[in-house]
This record gives sequence, structure tokens and C-alpha cells, in this order.
Amino acid sequence: MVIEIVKGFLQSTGFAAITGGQIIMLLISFGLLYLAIKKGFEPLLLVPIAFGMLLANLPLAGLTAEPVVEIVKDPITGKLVSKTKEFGGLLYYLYQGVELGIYPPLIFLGIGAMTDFGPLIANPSSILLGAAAQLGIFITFIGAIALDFTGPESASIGIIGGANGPAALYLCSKLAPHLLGPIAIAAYSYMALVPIIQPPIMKALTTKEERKVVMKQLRPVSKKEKIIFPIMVTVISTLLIPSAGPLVGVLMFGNLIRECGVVERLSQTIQNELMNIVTIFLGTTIGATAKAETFISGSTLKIIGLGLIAFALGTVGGVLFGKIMCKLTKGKVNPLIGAAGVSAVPMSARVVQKMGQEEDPGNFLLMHAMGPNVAGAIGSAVAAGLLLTFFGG
Amino acid sequence: MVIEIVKGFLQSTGFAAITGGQIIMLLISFGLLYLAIKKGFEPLLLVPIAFGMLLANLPLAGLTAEPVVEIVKDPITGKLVSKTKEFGGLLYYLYQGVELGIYPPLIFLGIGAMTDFGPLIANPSSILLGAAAQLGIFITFIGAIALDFTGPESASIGIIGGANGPAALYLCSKLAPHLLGPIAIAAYSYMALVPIIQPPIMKALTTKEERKVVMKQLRPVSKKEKIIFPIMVTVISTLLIPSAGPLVGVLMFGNLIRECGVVERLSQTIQNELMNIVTIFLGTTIGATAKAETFISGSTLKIIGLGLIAFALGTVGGVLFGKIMCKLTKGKVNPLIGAAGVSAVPMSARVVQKMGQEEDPGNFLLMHAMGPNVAGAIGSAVAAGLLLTFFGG
Amino acid sequence: MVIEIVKGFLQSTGFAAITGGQIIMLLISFGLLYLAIKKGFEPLLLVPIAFGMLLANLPLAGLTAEPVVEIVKDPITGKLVSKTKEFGGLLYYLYQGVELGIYPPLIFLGIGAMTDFGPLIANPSSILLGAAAQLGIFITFIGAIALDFTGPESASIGIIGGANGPAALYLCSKLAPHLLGPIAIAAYSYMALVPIIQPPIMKALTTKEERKVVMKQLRPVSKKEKIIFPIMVTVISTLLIPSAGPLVGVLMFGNLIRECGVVERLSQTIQNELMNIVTIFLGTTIGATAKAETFISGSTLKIIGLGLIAFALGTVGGVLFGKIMCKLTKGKVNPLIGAAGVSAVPMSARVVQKMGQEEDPGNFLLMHAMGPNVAGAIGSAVAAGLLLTFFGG
Amino acid sequence: MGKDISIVDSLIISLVSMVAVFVVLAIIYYLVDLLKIVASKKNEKTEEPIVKEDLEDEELVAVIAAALAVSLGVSIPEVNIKSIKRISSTASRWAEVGRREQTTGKL
Amino acid sequence: MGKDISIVDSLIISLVSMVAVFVVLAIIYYLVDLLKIVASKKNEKTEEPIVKEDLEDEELVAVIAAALAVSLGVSIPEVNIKSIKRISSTASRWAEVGRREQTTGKL
Amino acid sequence: MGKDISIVDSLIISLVSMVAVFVVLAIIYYLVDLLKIVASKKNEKTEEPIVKEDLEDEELVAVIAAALAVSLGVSIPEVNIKSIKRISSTASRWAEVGRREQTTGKL
Ligand code: NA
Ligand code: NA
Ligand code: NA
Repeated sequence: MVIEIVKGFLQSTGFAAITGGQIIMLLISFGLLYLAIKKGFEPLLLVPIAFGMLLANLPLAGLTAEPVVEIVKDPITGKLVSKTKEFGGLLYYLYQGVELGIYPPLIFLGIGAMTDFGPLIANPSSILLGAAAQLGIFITFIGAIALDFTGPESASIGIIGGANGPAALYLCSKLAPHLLGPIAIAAYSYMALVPIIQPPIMKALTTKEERKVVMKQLRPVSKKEKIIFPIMVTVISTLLIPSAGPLVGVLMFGNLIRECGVVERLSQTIQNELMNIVTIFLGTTIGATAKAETFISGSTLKIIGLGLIAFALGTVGGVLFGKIMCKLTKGKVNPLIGAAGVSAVPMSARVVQKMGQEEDPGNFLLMHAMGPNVAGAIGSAVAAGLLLTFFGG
Repeated sequence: MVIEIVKGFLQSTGFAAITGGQIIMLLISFGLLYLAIKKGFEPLLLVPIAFGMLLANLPLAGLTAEPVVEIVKDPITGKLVSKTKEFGGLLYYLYQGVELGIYPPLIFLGIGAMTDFGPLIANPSSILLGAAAQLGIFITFIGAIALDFTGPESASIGIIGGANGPAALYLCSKLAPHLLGPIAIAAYSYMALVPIIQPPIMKALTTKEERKVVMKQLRPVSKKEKIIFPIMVTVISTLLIPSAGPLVGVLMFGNLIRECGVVERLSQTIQNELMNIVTIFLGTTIGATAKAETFISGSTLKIIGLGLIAFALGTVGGVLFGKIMCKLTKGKVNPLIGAAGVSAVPMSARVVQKMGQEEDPGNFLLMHAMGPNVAGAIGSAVAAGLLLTFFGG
Repeated sequence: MVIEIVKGFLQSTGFAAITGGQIIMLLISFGLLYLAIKKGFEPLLLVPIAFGMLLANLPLAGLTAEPVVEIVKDPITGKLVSKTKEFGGLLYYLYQGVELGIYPPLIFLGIGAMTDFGPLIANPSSILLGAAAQLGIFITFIGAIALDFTGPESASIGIIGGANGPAALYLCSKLAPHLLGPIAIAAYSYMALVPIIQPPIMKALTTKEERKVVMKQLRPVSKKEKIIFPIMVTVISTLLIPSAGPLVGVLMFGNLIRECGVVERLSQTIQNELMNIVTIFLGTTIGATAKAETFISGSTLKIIGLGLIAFALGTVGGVLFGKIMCKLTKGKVNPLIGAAGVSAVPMSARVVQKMGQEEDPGNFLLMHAMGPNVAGAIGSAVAAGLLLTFFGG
Repeated sequence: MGKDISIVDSLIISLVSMVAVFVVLAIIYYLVDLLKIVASKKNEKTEEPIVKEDLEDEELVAVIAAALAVSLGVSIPEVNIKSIKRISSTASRWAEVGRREQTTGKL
Repeated sequence: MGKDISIVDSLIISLVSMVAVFVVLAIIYYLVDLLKIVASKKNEKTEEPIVKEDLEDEELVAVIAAALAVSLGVSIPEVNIKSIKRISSTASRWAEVGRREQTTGKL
Repeated sequence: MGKDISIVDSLIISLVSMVAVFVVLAIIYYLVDLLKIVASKKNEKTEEPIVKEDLEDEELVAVIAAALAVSLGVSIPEVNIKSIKRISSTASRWAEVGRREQTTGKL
């Protein structure tokens, strides 16, 4: 009896059960924590993602266990009833918000409430740059098809190029939930690496003169325009691309709450507490999907490679369209701001600002880059809606 | 192949699918947004309601889609298991909080934590005015029966006269969920229109002398009384009308948390973040129940008409009882404060204050009107409980 | 007809239905409210617990009603579907967070974000005192077995001695959910009574000289140590005791969010809004499990007795081990700080501080007592994991 | 009770309900009136702790402001722009409790 | 649409989608441009209430600070460390609304 | 393990568990002790950014306060009653980031 208990106890430790793959995943999670904490790369999402990964790859802990529910005949009434035989782990329940597509729109609501579309309204032509930068999504989609991913998988991989975390999560949770781990981690990692990925591409595609272009100051935008804008965008884009409704609609709902000025307490709660709570739950459970047994595979490597291509091509698309606009306006548009069209708000806009100032310290492009930047958020939501139209049926 | 894809895509837009009813609903939502944002009518609820209505009436967006769940035989174990074949839309999931009766009590919790029952405790006779003003509920109930609504439907329509949003939502979600859209919108719209609906009735029923009555200042209320009050009201009203327990109980729970002074951090969170999050979810999903195909009907028009009658009769009941109290106390009670008994906290109390000052600029009725005002919130919760007792079985 | 309605109405009041047991429970809830509000004993949990108890013992209110769900054949498609025939009460739905084991880890997350492990890192030997003080758990477990409780029940009763609310709730919800009411109430009541329970034991077991021992000031702890600590503890304790993962893991996750310094907004939300919302829901629903028909029984009395023994023995274990450490270090450790090993953060550390100052006004033991105190939180989480390993299969 | 009811039924229900609302609120009225007498004994005493708490907060703020001013090398008026919330919430609730205990010396 | 699609299909989908993204955003561009003309009429007027609100808040703060200073027997600079949030949130939102009404006298 | 267990079983379980608790915490003890040596190298450096951040915040507040004072026509002591939280949260986080970038000029 004694021996049995002690032996059973020793076998129950995780040291006996840990696999090589799990050790690799733990090391990856340490690496992500290092990047997030020490380097400051997107810590709000990388810290929860990395810790979720850590928790999910410690053997036997059961934090991600699924509940066991059975339909049985009630012995008394003889009717069929549903009965939970084993409860699930915490991360399983929190993950339902991802699986059911609840968290990503709530994050979008928060982003809407934190976004000032003023620069876009002041210079609406910049919205086209937010369209051009979605190029990376679709080229990568074709590439993924070529690498033998299925249609829905390829769409989910391509959307990494949108540089838009919640849109990627939303689409992926609908089309290819089994790839959520690698896609989410790729998307957020590359968003964090924007200051490293974008500059060489931007420099290679532009001339010194183009980068020196000074843009004229933006006009002030009235409160009325800012209030009508989200309503208008919701109606138009949902009518055109109905599947984009859940994303664009809530983004614009958040923005209306922000701009209408009469529900400030709602706006504050959305931007802060609601956003923070969802971020923690989302990040941790996304990280927890990256279990060794499914994460360590050839697909993951391909996804990480394709994701990088998607990001790079999005930048290319934006900058090239910026060059066209520069030509058409006879030098009034600095092509660099096209790079901000990939979204990754506000990092890519800051990259533009920095590069502009390197050429001419008096050149302030930040506000001009914010236009394509926030347009990119709309653009990738529309792109996600389109892919959902094709593959979500 | 090409033609097929393009054609399919064009057919997938919402422009092809939008109906005349949906266009009308969009216009109504714009109108509500205008009232909320420009006129400042109850914006905390009308902005989410209007935007929810907007989102739900854009065709095909799927934000309110129900999930498809099937019970199937597990191919391996041969046991029956429940399987989600299609996930629902965001607003469907958020709406569960209304359907399951979770949000309205939480809103009541927040209202309890925001309400100071001091004026009522200082002048307890004012509580009877909060009873008299429920007259509108029951007369409208009879009217709705006369108009061929069923019993549960009529009860849900009558409760509009309680001028108490969460009580109306709670009762309606239990008795007549198919009418939630028009009833919620009528209830909140009329609450917003209190400053327009009440004054003519108040003037018609009172003489200049009555309106000039100055009431003596309220005594200070001790902390002890404020702590015992919510406990006492919970016990008494739940014992008398058990179905009123969920509403009165949580209202008083919120109030105890507010008044006990030892859980300030809970009180703050209830009043702010919890209240705000629930308000957004509640408002948006309520608005989303107002879909063109069900909302545009004869019933809706009848409900809107009956709701207005309910509001008006509530005011009549309160003012008439105020006149009786004025007589009985030999002119110590200003009958105007009876109008505040309809609840609609704090708008109707402010209407009283304004009308009192119009007659005599030195007459401050606000605090005296707050007594019936908060009593009205209890009164309509009790009335809702009674109707639930009759029809909720 | 008239008589029928009036009669039915009178029978529907709670006065007709209230039982003697319910009256006793109401009186207990008043007593707890008095302790919480007037005496300030753990009000953040006792106020919600007491009010939940109040609401659940008012007859017929239906706040804790379970929903009735049936599996029926869809008349149109002929497939089996799940159908809600009656919705549950508010407290039933909120209670799911306890039943599914969601709230306790979230509370642990908040505690982790509020805890400074600095004193423990500065003086790591104090961690052993947090182990010794778990003695009460296991002796009480044996005692409960002797009193004919089953294994899982005994484990849930023993854990009261951990002086760690969420760990007790988590274990009990997994092993013996039918005892949640008395165990939760015993656990939180004794935690509130720490300043009364511990001092006589501490005095009886120590000499005046021992109590006068002055400990040398703690070294400052670097940010790096504070960041590595939670990661390290998570990995080690989850590998050793996998079932402790859900508790220790989230405690340390909260602490990492606190210490890493780059996600301050998440840290604030966890410590405040998330913690407060979960506390209200948890406390109220826990209180609501204490219904007269199940609560008033011999088991409850035994549990309350055993809980007190558990608490006392935990203190004994901590102080005795403190005496051993005092000997081994030749008088560098004040044995009183062992009493803080029961957790009950921060009350037991304060008790130590007070007793130390009574002997010598210049003796500041608070920071030294915080080490065993926070170690006790880890220790009881590990103990809970162990008991889950033995009985949770 | 059935779903379809007659006007007569609805009249009775309304009458019973209106009376019931009055009865419930009248009982509350009566009890609140009673409450006044019961509760009037020691009003002031219960109010006091709150004020004291506030004063303690004031002291705490003063101390923190002074400490901050010294450590940043600025005068107090420049510092006082920060809210209490911001300062205290950075520290743990427990640590804060400990700090307050230490400062005030009463346990 | 099936799960396994050919590269040709993917090319067509990409082309259609890219054009659709441009069309949607171009329409928004056009409408925003239109918006400027429609909305330009009375910009200033809509902005005003916000500033006014702020000033009212300022007044409210001044009043509260003064009241607090008097009641605690300290001078205002010592009090002003408290944030508005802390002060106003202690009171009920409704009570606050009432108080503001009373003070400003316009209903 | 079955539900009904004997006292002997419970004794063994208790002994094993108590030892296991000690082992786990002793390992943590050992590792924390090790941590001290590993982590002691560059303590100061890691602490620094926080202080810097705080100073930046101070500057930001000063700038905002000054701007506000000018625009409202009041002196700074009257303004400083507002908390940072209130001021900064009105603007978008992104806009704020942009503003700070602009002001400090280092990207
Ligand atoms: Na994008
Ligand atoms: Na009412
Ligand atoms: Na413990």
C-alpha cells in the first residue's frame, strides 16, 4: 500500500512525462518573454502569449483540458439530458472566447475607441495606400496554395500580411482553428519586428529625393465629420462586403463611442478595462494553443516563412503605390507613408516618421503616415471579410 | 470559372439583398443616433441600441447569427455528444446575457450602487408616491389585453410605464422575448423624453398654489439607517413578492455595497466598469433584436402608442396621489413631486425641480423629488415581480 | 375567479413558505454582515458571501434556480437538438464560474499581481516556514477521515488550514462541491479571525527571548530576480506537482505581469477591476450555496470545528519550525515569523509584527514575516495540487 | 395562468397588483419610520471612521508627495499634479497596508 | 467553395479580392471627400460644448476643493493633490447631476 | 484512489504530501539562492528605465499643464488638481505615443 502510493505519486510528476518537444516550446516561450520584457516588443500581447505557451507545455497540468460532456438518459424522467462528467481546465474555458469569435471583435471595439481617424479624414487619398498594402495578403495566399495548404488555411496564412492581429485571429478561428497557434504567434511577432523588417524595403524602393518630400500640414477635422465617418464606413463596407461587417462594424462602433462625446464613460471602459481583460484572456489562450505536439511541425516553419513574405510584400505594395501617388500629385506625397498602410498601428507610422527625419530632420511625416496606417486597419478587415466570403461558407 | 467566382462575389454583396424594411430600420437608427448624440437623450443606452440596430439591419453580416448545434453519435465511442456545426455571431453570444436574464440584474446592481436612498429614508411617506405612479403599468396592461395582446405580452407592454429600463427588460425577456426590441426601444425612448412628456400633465393636474408649496428641509440620515435600509427592503419585499427578489434583491445588494463603507473598491467597480461593460453589451444586443422583419409591424406601433399612455398615466397616478397627500398633510407636500414617482431616475426629479422653480425661483424640490423617484425604482421592480408571479409560471 | 386569483397570490408569498432553517440562515447572514461591516473582518468577501446567503435563503425567489434543458427531436429536421425549457436564476449562472473552476484561478491571478515576493527572495530560507505551516492541512485531513468523511471531503476540509481562500475553493469545487458552502464560509471566517486565533498559540510556544529576536534588515532585490522568480517557480512546481499548475501557474503569471514592468495597464486591470468583479460574483454565489436545507447539518458543525483545528495546527507547525530555524541559525530567526507561514496574507504577518513590537517596540518583523507569508500561499497551492493528485482522478 | 386572458381577469390582476404594490411599499414606509427611532442613538459614532480614514489618506499623500519631491529635486507644488490613485496603485495593496502599518505604528 | 483549390483559382480570388479592397476603400475615399463639404458648415459650434463642459468641471473642482479645504482646515494647495475622479466618484452619479443642477441653476 | 479510505491510508498520504511540500519549496529555496548570484551582475542597469519613464511623465505633465493653463487663462496651481490619468486617457493611446515621439524627437 505504502509503496503503491509513493510510486504512483512519483509517476504523477511532470519530469517523468515531459517530452523533447515540450522542452523546445518552453525555450521558445522564454525567448518570447525575453523579447517582450527586455526588448519591449509588443509586450501587451507577447507576455500573455508566452506565458500561455509555457503553461500549456508543462506536462499534465490540465489547464487546457477539455470537459467531457455526455448525453445520458435521466434515470428518473427517462428523458435525454446533457451531463458534464469532467470539467475542463481554466484555459479551455477562456479559449471559448477565441473559438466562438468573441474576443477579436471586442479587441477591435477597443482599437476603434483608441483610434483617431482624423488624419485619414483630413487627407482621404491616403486611404488608397491602406488598400495597396494589402497586396501581401493575397500574394502570400497564392504562395500558400502553391505550398499545398488548403484554401482556408492559405487564407488564414495570407492574412498575417495584414499586420492586424485581431483580424488574423478572427479569420483564422473561423477558417483554420488548428493553425491558430503558429499564425497568431507569427502575426504578433512580425508586428513587433516592424521596425526591423520595413526600413530596408522602404530604402530599396525609394530615391533620396522621394524620401525628402515634405507634405503640407493637415487641415483640422470637425467633430461632425468624425462622428459621421464611422457610421458611413460601417454602412458602406458592410453593404459591399457583408462578411467584413463583424470586424469593420465593431471597429467603427468603438470609434463612434469615442468620437460622439456623450458616452465618455463607455469609451474609457472600452479602451481600458474591457480591452485589458480581453487582451489577457486572448493572449494567454492563444499562447496555450501552441502545444508541442501540434506546433512543432513543417507547417509551422512554412507559416513563419510565408508570414515574413506577407509582411514584406505588404510594405512593397504600399510603397509602390506611394510612388504612383507621388507621381500623380507631382511630388506632394512622400512615398514612404505607403509603408504605413500595412497597419501595425502605430509602429509602421513611426518607422516612416523616423526614416523621413533621417533624410531631413525637419520633416514630420507621422501625422501623414497615420492616415494610411488607420486605413490599413480597415483595409485588412475588408480583406479578411473577402476571404471569409470565399471560404467561410 | 472566372465568371462564376465574380458572379458569386457580386451576388454576395449586401446591396443585392437589402430590403425596404431594412432601409427604414437604418433610418430609424440614424434618427436615434441623432437624438442621442446631438440632443443628449439617454446617450449611454441609445448610442449602443441604435448602433446595434444598424448592425442587425445590414443584410448578411451574420453578427446576430445563431449557432447550429447538433446531437450526434460519436463514431468511436458510440455515445451521444453535442457538436457545434456552425458558430454564432458576436451579437448572438452577447445576447445570451439578456436571454438568460443576467444583464438586467447586473444593471440593477450598478443602479443600486449609484443610488442614494437618503431622501427616501428622511421622508418615508414619499415612498407611497412611488407606489401610486405604477398606476400606468396596470392600466396599460388592461389596454393591451383589450388590443388582443396575450397576458404575458400585455404585462411586458405595461411595464414600460414603470419608467425603469432594467425592470422592463427583465420582465420582457422572461415573458415575451419576441417583443424585446420594440419594448426596450419604447422604454428607453420615453425615459429620454420625460422632460417633454411630463410637464403638460403636471401643469394640467395642479393649481398654481399647489405648485408653489415649499417643503421643509430633509433631516440628515445616519449611516446606520442607510446600511439597514437595503437589508430590510430585500427581506420584506422578497418575502412578500418572491418574484421581485431578483430585481429588488440585487438593487439593494448594490446599495449595501455602496453604503456599508468597507468595500469601496467593489462599489467603484460596480458603478463604473461592470456597469459600463454590461451597458454596452446590453444596449447593442437589445438594439440588434430590432430587425426589420419582426420590428416593422402593427404590434410595434401599438406598443409605442401604449407605452406613451403608460408613461402619461404613471405621471397622472403620481401627481393625483401627491394632491391627496397635499390635502392630508394640510399643504406640506408639493403634489409635483408625485410625478417623480415614475422613476426614470433622475430625469423626472429634475423636471419637478424645474417646474417648482418656474413658479417660485426660491423653491428647491429636487431632494424632495428624489424620494419618490428612488421609491419608484423599487415600486416598478415590485410590479414586475407581481406580473411575473401571474404570468411567469 | 376573483377568489382564485387572490388566494393564489397569497399562497405565492414567501411568508407562507419560509422554514425555520431559512430563518436561522438569515440570522447567520445578518451576523456575518455585522462582523464584516461593523468589525471590518474581511469585508471584501464577507459582505458578498453574507448577502448571497441572504438571497438564497429567502424562499421562492428563484435566484439560484437551475435551468431546465431537454434534448428533443426537432419536429422539422428530425434531428436531436438541445432546448432550454426554463431559464436559470442569476446566481445559478454566476455560480458556473465556481463550478467550472474559473473564478479561483482568476482570484489567484489578482493575488499574484498584488503580491511582492521581494521579502521571500531576499531571505529564501523563510520559504521553508511556508511549507511547515501546511501541517494543519494534513493533520486535519486525517482527523476528517477519522470522523467518517470520505477522502475527497476530508481533503477539502483539511485545505481550510491553508488559510488560502481561492486554493480552498478550487480544491473543494473539484473534489466536494456539495461542501462548498460551509468550507468557504469557514475558510474566510477563520482568515478574518487570524488576529484572535493565532496570538495565544504563538505565545504558548515561544519564550520571551525568542520573541525578542531582532532580525537583520533584508537586502534589496533586483528587478531581474523578481522577473525570473515567477517563471522559475511555475516551471519547477508544475513539473513536480502537475495538479498544482493551475493554481501556482496563474499566481505566478499574475506576479510576472506585475513585475515585468512593461504591461502596467494589464497589471492594474487584474489587480482592480478583474479582481473586484470576480470577487463580487464569487462571494455572492458561494454565499448562495449555503442554503438552509443543506447547510444546517452535523457535517457543517464538524467542518467548522475541524477548520479551527486546521488553522491552529498550521500556526503550530510554522512556529515550531521557526524555533528549529532559530536554533540552527543560532538565534538569527525570530520563531514568531513561522506563524505567518499559514498565508492569510497579510493578516498573519501583521499579527507577527504586533507581537514582536509588544516585546520590544523597536522590533520590526513585518517584512521578515512577509517572506513566510507569501511562501505560505505557494505552499498551500502545492498542497492543494497534491490532494488533487490523490483524489482528483 | 393561461396566456389568453379576458379583460375582466386583467382588471382583477391589475387591482390585486396595485393593492399589493401599495401594501409592500407601505410596509417599507412603516419600517423605515421605525428605523429612524432605532437608529437615532449613536449616529455620530458610526460616521467618524470615514473621516479618520480620509485624514489618514491626506497624511499619506503628504508623505508621499514630500518623498517624491525630495527624490526628484522639485518643489511640492510641481508634484501635486499626480493623483493618489496613480501613486498608490503601483504598489501592491498588501505592501501598502504594510507601509501604512509601519508609519502609523498602531496595529 | 471547396477546400482544395488550384493555383489558378487562387490567382482569380486574389485578383478579385484586391480589386474589391480597392473599390471599397475608394468609395470610402470619395464619400469622405464629400463629407468635408457637407460637414464644413458649422464646425465651431459643435466643438464648443466640450470646452464648456471642461470649464464647468473646473468650477466644480474649485468649489469642491474650497469646501474640502474649509472642512479639513487646510489651505487649498495642500488639498489639490486629489484627482477629480476620486472626489466625484465617491458620490453617486445621480447625486452629482443633482448637485450640478442646483449650483448652476439652469435646468 | 477510491473515495472511502482508511486512517492508515490517510496517514501515508499526509506524510507523503508533507514531505512533497517540503521538497518542492526546498527546491525553490535552493534555486532562489542560486538566482541571487546569477542576477546580481547588473542590477542597477535594469532598474533605470523605470525612473526615466517617470521623469518623462513629469515632463509631459508639465507641458500639458502649461498648455492647459494658457488655453484656459488660469495659473498653473489652479490647474494642477487634474490627474494625469484623466488628461492622457481622453486622447488615444496611439495619438499619445505619436505626440510623445514628436516632442522628444527620438525615435
Ligand atoms: Na492592414
Ligand atoms: Na417606476
Ligand atoms: Na497557506
